[in-house]
Amino acid sequence: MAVFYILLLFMIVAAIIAVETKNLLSAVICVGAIGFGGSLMFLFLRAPDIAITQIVVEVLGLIILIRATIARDVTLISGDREFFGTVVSVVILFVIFLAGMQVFATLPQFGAPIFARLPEAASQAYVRDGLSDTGATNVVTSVYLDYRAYDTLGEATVLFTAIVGATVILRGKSRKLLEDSDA
Amino acid sequence: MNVPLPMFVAVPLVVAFILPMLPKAGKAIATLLANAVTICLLVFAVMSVGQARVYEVGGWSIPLGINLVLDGLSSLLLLAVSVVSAAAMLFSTRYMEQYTAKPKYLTLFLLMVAGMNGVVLSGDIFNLYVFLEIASIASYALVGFGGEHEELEASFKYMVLGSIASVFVLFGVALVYGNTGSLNMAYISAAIQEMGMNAGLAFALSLFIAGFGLKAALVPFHAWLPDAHPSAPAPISAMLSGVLIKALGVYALARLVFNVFGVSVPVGWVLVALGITSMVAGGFLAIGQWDFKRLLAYSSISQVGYVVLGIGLGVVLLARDASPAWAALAILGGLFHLVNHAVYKSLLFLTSGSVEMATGTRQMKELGGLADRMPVTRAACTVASASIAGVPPFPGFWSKLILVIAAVQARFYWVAAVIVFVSVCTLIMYLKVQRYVFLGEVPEHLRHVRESRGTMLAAMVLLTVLCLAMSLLVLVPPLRTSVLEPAVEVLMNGVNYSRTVVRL
Amino acid sequence: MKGMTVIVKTVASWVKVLIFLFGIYIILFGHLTPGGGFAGGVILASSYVLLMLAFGRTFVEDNLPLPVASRLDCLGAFLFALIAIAGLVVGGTFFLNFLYQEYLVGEPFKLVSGGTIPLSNVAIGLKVGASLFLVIFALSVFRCDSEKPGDEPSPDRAVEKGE
Amino acid sequence: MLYALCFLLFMIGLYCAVVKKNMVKIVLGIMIMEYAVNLFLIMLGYRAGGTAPILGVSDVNRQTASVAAHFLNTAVDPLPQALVLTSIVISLGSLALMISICIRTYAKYGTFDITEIRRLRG
Repeated sequence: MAVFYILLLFMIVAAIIAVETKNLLSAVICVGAIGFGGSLMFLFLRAPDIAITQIVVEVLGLIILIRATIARDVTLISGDREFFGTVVSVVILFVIFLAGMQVFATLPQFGAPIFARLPEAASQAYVRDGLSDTGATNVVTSVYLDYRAYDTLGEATVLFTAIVGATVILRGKSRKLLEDSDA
Repeated sequence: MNVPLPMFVAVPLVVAFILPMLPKAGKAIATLLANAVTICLLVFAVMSVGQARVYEVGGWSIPLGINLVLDGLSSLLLLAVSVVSAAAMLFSTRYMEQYTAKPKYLTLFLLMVAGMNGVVLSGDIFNLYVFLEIASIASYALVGFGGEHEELEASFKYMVLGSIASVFVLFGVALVYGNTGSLNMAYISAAIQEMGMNAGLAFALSLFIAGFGLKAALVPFHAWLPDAHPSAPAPISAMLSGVLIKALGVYALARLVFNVFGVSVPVGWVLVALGITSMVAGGFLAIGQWDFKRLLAYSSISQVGYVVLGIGLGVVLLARDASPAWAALAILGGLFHLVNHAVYKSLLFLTSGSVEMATGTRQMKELGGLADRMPVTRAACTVASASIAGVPPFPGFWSKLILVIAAVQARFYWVAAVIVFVSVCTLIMYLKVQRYVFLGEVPEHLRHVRESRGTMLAAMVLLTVLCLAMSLLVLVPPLRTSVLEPAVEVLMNGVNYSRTVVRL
Repeated sequence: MKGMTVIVKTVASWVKVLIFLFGIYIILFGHLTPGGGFAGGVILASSYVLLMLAFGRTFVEDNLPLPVASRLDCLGAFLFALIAIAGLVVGGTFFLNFLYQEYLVGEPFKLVSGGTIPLSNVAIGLKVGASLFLVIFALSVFRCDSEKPGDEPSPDRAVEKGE
Repeated sequence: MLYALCFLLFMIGLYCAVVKKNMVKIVLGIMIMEYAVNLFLIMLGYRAGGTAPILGVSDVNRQTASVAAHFLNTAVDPLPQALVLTSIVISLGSLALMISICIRTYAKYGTFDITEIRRLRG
């Protein structure tokens, strides 16, 4: 259990540094550290699929972010927004945080997942019948690509949409005269 | 004939995947194909009116796999989405010639339609989140399609707020899963009935209200809409204002509140409060605008307020269990206003696009006297304005009348007063549009303006005719019982939804 | 971008093959071991990113022209949707795992098992690899063309070509 | 308690996205929120002393293709893991789009500061 606390505290410290540092590049690298902390955390939470995915996504995401920040005025971050607005937002966020803290008592204890208590839960069936239903020995894959494959189609579409969107946003000339096209 | 429900999503998706693969010369084919898809979806939607079905994707029975649910409410929204998208696609055929990268525009358009159809049909909250993201991401890119300063700024603002909303929704999904151990709406609903609401579920519900409220641009969360909707190309503005905020915001909220979590008085009052603040604030802010499309965008906030008000009144009345008939009337008013607004607001945005394309500006102070130059656009705009302002024979009048009757019968006299008051504000703002855009002196630089041609005109005429015919939807009994009343029934049924879905 | 020193180039050209193979392994064995189409696809993309960093942009563009990458992206997504529709056509249900049991029984722990799952993994891997390569390329092209902030950029001729 | 720390991470991200005025910082804030939610989902499915939901050779009875009881009783919940795979991809997609908008805006305005990028009123 201790390892979870250590990793989460590490992630929180990295997050605070990422939020508060003046240098944009350091902020990006701190977010990378959060990602790698998360990846380790997934590994200890017995989710190797997620750990692999998280680590490769992290690398690529960092490349994208560093591409964005490098050679730009990365250190020129002045302070926060106007003082009054900041105070109001912080108070609202603090209230949400206090409200959220009441919620976790209703969840099952950490380490005793809800599906273990419910014999009819879908996850029980996935673990029990996943192999005989789909033939994949990786139960996560059988959920991801067979039981809930429709979600995966949606997910592939999200990525496709985002990439088409990015190329659209980054294209050079966006308007032309109408007369050109009539010809 | 029963259309397999995944077809509503699969057809636009597959065509969207094919379009970028076409060679450069295939632009005409791409346009034709995209129009064919939207018309095909319209046919599917008309064919599935009045049906109630459950489709189990992959053949997995309900708790294991994902199910798609078609019922009255879904088919109403499907109809609205497909009508508006068919008209907007027809309009873009010509309008989008002024931008580059048209095939990519068509791809993103179809993806957005697919995402909305997926949201409307989904019976699984995580699946709803995924399709919500498809529609949202496509719309972020489309808002920034112009690539100029304003577009990029609006797109960034929209994307940040939209992403925060999505993360809220995902967090809500996680909390619901942690409390009930299920993702299927019917099973969650059954589990909630069994164990009652607890703090975790209440927090999840408030996250959903914040998240979907952000997508629906209700007033405390409306900051992105007045920038995003005017910055997009006109057909996209029509899609965003016409159906996107409703399919992603209002529909999802109504579905979760009525069918999954069950109605309760506090939630009803929250919705009524959100609706009324949106109506009033949107109305006031709109009157002060001089940008044609920006005025329309603020007016959208106000009009979505009406829809949420109707639904919220329904929740309050239903939760008090006093007068189900008046609750049904309030919901009917809200839903009828939803479809009405989908038609006439998209028509208004199309006319604004037509004016902008002809004159090159959308500042109302620079416009004027276009009534003779652009007669069709003017006629379309007048019909839509009269409708949105609630002038008697037009459909907007009936939906507002129904809302007023429901409010009076439920003894919320002040709500009825607010509805009438905002209606007057709406009338003022559309008189302003008429006065400054279409009447008055023609400025020197607009002497040679020509009416729009071709498909743009066709799309506007189509929507105008539809707008005139909308009143029949509530006045003719067979139409009402086949289109609107099943939708009201779905919401009135409340948490019996779970039993209905399991039985189907 | 001229690329880096000879040492980096040599090492990169060796490592690239290993990364590429590892990506393919992750994709193909996704239904048996941790990993899958998405993770493998990202690894495939990162092998190209490594090449781009070591050899410069033009070298990569010669190897994998952008139009091809763009088509591959669409093709992967299209194949995945096709698998879903094939389920509808063959078995009557959207996304039916139609290859399982009827045609390919497959034993557990064999590469050929799990019906359509490996095929879906391949489609996703193709799609993800191509699309992430595209986006990183587009971002890097944009950056190089608009070094000076505030300028009206004339960005990504290359992406224009890719359309 | 672990849930609360995870929620704290979420709130740090939300704070960053709401209060900061640098575009890249806002994007980073949203990323932190997404990490927190993903972590939360996986933590919901964790079982103390559990095993990963991946069958080894010893967990399967070859003849009946049935799964051994000890695997059934120790495997962690596979469903949140499948959900998180999906949501990681979604967050990568939106990251790519957001960064494209950021750098395009930077090319137009020469700054990442959103208080200076303000042509639109309201």
